[in-house]
Amino acid sequence: MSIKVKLEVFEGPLDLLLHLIDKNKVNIYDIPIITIAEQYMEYIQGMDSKDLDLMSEFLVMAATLLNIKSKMLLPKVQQDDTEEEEDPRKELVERLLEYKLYKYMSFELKDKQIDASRMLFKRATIPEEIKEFKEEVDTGALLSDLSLPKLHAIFRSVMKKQVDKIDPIRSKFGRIEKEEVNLNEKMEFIVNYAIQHKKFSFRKLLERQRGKIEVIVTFLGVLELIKMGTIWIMQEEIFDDITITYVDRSNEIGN
Amino acid sequence: MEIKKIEAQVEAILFTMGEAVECEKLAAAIEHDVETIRKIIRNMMDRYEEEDRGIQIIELDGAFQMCTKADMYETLIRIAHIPKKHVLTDVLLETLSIIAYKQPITKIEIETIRGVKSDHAVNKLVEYNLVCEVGRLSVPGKPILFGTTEEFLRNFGIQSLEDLPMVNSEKLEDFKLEAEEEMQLKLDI
Amino acid sequence: MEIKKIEAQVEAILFTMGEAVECEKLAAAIEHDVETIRKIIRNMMDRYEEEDRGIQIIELDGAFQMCTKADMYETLIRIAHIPKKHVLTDVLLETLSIIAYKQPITKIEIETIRGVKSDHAVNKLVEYNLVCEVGRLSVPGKPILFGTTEEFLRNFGIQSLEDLPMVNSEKLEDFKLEAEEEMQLKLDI
Repeated sequence: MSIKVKLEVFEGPLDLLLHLIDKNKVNIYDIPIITIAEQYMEYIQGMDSKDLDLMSEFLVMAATLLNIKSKMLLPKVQQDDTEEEEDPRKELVERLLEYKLYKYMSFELKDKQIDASRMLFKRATIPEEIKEFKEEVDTGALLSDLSLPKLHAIFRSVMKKQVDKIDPIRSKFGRIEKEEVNLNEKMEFIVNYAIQHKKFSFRKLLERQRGKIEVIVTFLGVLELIKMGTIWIMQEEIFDDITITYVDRSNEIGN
Repeated sequence: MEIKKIEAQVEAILFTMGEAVECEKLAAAIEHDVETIRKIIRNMMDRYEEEDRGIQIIELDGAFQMCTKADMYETLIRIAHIPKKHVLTDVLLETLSIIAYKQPITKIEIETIRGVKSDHAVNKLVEYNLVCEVGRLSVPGKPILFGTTEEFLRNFGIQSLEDLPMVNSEKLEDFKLEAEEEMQLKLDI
Repeated sequence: MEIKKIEAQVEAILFTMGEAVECEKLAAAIEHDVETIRKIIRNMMDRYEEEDRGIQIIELDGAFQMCTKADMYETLIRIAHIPKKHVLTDVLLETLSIIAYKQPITKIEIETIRGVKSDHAVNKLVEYNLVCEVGRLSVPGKPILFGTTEEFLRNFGIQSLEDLPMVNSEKLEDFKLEAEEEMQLKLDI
């Protein structure tokens, strides 16, 4: 006996099993495991097996079903001791029951949600006077636990943490803000260079710079001058040299 | 007289804040003890309920919030902007009900019950602020424990977790007994 | 009876909207004529006024709005400001100590030392009037230079920044050596 299972989407193997049990009108506590297992296999053969994750979960259940089936087919060994033989379906039934319970509760919740959605709330409307009310911060109270030695200790521990964190390579890079090269001076230099050359290569400009820091500051200067509209730049291709052109404003402004 | 004044303060606070306000905060603002305030508010809740009012006060996990009564909905949709509620698919509802009833619970436990991976469902519920991390299980890997939020209570009109629709445990026990009996019968054949 | 129901609807609408609602709109939502609604609301206004309530209905240019009564302000201020207990957290202390010893200092420099974004901490210290803007650095972007306030000095009973406990001199020597090495390195590039 096989029942055509419409290719519905089931949330998981338990969902599918419950569906089959329901469809066959059989008792969940006495599942005709052979029939159900067959139908289950039939269903998963029709499944879109592209979703491997989901598929594997269905397959695990298939293996469980086959395992139960084989256990049930084995002739029962009459045991002498009092130990009762356990129904191989027991664990599965428990899982199905638990799953069914939560599924049922989820419908109860759904009803609750529909009822609750009919109650409307209100956003906060705090009057301006209250919103703008700023409590005086009592600095004294704020600092009451803080003493100068404590503040000092905190500072020391912060600095120590920083020293511990220093990267042996990066730390040798130096810091831009301490640099002797002055950005304004560098910008002045670039402007003069630009007035002289009108149109020139960015690479050439950089080649005139001594050291990394100067290169960086020159680059910053170029960016700043572009922003100010003193120069404009053009690059044909990515990674190509950049051509810088001086924008002569002396005529428009009329000095 | 004194009580009237406290009630007025409660009303003003709940109206202004719009959100759920903890009883402790209310008490601190009104400068009165928490238990008295709680009693007064519960009294107000009853009165709002009995009187033909358009608004009511609800309790959410020890906090109080003012909202409209459900039967005002028809009138309100004609004028108010009704915030879009997230539509919960069956998958999400199923996952949510497992979390609600078994909290605190790990993702693995949820997946064991559902029989499928539940990352997506749990993430969506967290995104909708219906579920949140409530701690970590102290086993290797420290898996996250999930529980429901205040938003969940509000969304489902539930005062506290004790007010969740009952899992009919008696019924469940009956089922189990029945099943066992049946099995017993089978084995006896 | 009918009037009671309309009053409830008015209450629900004014509550949900929180802003002024024109009488015409109210009437349309309640599906009643404007004049009756206006009369009913004015009647409600009187009642809200007489009763010891925390909220009231006000009329603004033919529109109605629900709001708190003015004498509730003190209570509301208390509730609105309860969560703002001012405390100097560890993060704030750390940031304050850096500013105190390295002033004038930019936010970027603070962040370099702390290794994390410090906007919030700096803003809080400014709000607490412990730190203020003392100038701008003349580099692109003109970043703000922060320093400590007079209030800060006053609270520690110190005259000037020179009275801050020194970073111990041995350590300072180390720093100096380090700095010189760095300079040397730079010149070598």
